[in-house]
Amino acid sequence: MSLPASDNGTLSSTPLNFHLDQYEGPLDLLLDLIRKQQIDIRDIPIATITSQYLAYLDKAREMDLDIGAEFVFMAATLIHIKSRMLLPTDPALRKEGENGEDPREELVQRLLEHQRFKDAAEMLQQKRIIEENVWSNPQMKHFISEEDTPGLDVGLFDLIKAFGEVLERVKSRPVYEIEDETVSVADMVLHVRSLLDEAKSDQPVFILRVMEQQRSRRAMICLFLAVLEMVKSQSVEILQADLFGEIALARGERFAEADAVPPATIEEEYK
Amino acid sequence: MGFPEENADEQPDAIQESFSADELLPEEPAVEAITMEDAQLKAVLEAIIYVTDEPLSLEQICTAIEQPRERVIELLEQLAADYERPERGLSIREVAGGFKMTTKPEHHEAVRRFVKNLNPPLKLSLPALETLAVIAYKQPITAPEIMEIRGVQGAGVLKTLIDRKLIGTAGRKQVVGKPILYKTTREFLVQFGLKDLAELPSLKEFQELARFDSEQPGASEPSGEAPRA
Amino acid sequence: MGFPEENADEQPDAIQESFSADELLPEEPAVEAITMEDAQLKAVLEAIIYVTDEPLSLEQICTAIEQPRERVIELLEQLAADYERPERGLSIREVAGGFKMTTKPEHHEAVRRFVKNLNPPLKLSLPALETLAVIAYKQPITAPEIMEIRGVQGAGVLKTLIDRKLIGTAGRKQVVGKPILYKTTREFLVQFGLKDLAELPSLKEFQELARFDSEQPGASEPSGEAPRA
Repeated sequence: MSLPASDNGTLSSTPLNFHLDQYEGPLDLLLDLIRKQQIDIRDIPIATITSQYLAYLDKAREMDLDIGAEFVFMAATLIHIKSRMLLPTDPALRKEGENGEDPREELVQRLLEHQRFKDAAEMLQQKRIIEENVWSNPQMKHFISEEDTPGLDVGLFDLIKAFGEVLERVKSRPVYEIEDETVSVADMVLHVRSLLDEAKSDQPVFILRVMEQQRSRRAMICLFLAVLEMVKSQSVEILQADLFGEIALARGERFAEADAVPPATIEEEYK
Repeated sequence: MGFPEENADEQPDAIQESFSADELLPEEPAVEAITMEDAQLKAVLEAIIYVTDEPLSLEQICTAIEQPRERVIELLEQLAADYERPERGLSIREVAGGFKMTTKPEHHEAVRRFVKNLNPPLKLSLPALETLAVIAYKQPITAPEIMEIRGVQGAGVLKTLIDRKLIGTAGRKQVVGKPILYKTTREFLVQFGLKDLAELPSLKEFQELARFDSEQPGASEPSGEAPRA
Repeated sequence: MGFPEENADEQPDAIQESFSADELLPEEPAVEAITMEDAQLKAVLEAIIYVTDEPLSLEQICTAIEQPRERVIELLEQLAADYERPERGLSIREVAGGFKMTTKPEHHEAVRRFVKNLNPPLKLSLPALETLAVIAYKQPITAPEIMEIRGVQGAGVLKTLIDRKLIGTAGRKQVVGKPILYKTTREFLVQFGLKDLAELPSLKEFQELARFDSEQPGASEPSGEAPRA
């Protein structure tokens, strides 16, 4: 292989035009060295390539670039191959096969495979370019009835993503926690109000579920009394969809009037 | 096999297949030439009418294909006539001062039926998706616990998920009020292409993916960005 | 005058005109019979392919128009061939195991101006495309295996590919650590306009190309960037 730029290892002293951060991995770098110098991939001048590769690593270090462990590992591999190439071939081995195994073979195979995937990536890119130049204008919307509510097209990773987001939210949520031992009926009135505020106007808040979230007897009693107060003042209504069904709260006629049940008054009454 | 004869005469166009043999078709349909240039123009005309939702005005078309008005009208008439043939399910109609592609009304019923029977991909609202996610990873779990984790009320979505057969009940929790426990179903596994629940990716795995992904927002800019054409 | 002769010959031979009609019309277009019923079916076929947003599978079509498979295939072939003619601006293509109507790429310049919602460019970096290629050819495959082949550390751009719905999971590999297996999705086929995975050229074909490339003088690019298409 005649290389105009190469005269046996001194090439490493000629700084190649590296963009130091452009290589995704050592295979990328090696392929680029090979391609730039029009080297036959099946007959790599391993000494030259090794010194160029090491020069690259040096340069990267000079520039304080983060060199991944895989680059260092490849350097070791190259040096190892180079040393095996330098060893005189065992005459005994030569009798058996033609040349014995080429120490470069495994590396060549990996490089070839890497090149194939680069080519495959390029092929995909070209296919994508075609797709970016054609358009479709489906008219499904005219034939879908109103009641089919649109939603997300959901896959497995949407599920885990949603779960992650919920957990994130838990972390960042300001905790509206009532100190159990100091909780008052007035606190609970506010709590129930806020629950009804959060709920959509047509969605009931089930008493039982709110009750379950309370962590002390005192809190439960306060909640119960608060609900009674709010019913009395017509800020909430009690609903029961069917006999023995869950009891729910809904906004009452005077829900909007924030002071229908002035907290201070209640506070007084229950002292 | 009788295709009505009169249709043959209506067709002004050479390229359409006229059908039928000797006996059935004594009157030779008039054959009209179409030049390569006309073909190109008609093709572009068809494509732009297809992609545009709003009716395309004559002026817009003239500008687009750089042709005089008369030529465009002629081409449009040819195109519309091609579409009127009974074996075409679409038509190009003049509405509101422009040209628009639509399905032919006589096939609306068939199309509507078809669309209705399409198996839609699993679609869920965001609250439903979140609720399903919480159930999938924390099952069995009660409604109050789900609300606690999600930090919002949302009894409605449980019913949606049950209706879709994605979740089912798993007995009751032995606490005050004996709330119902929910779990995911077999249908859930089928929908998400899972053999069993162990195949669900863990949150840790997911976060690792994000961490290693150099192209995720926040991560360093990847090198060698692919050129765009 | 003169619509190119070969177009006439392409028409399947239903009932060929057996006599040469006229001196003036040496290139008689081959005449094809179409029954009223076929016309109806083709019309409905065209209408439903036009309206649906996802590629329609043969099975869906068979069910919709209540016709046996062979008949539907025949009709689809006819329809697709009609659309392939140069004076048509649309085409019916087989994508992701189904049939889909799109504009033809050769008219992209004219069409682009009329498209409101331009296809968002997929914006995948070269490393992302390479990872996608590895998954496409080696699926199902785990993240460590992908790293091994690509000779890089880190799971790379998997999350980006997941977010774009180009890859999904395919269970877990039964080895230590039970790593997640990845595969390409239907959306991958749609986005890259592939009929199915078998349509991908074999890796061996790339090897031939690679060897050829390395012998090309001046084929080298001074950087690791993707060769421009």
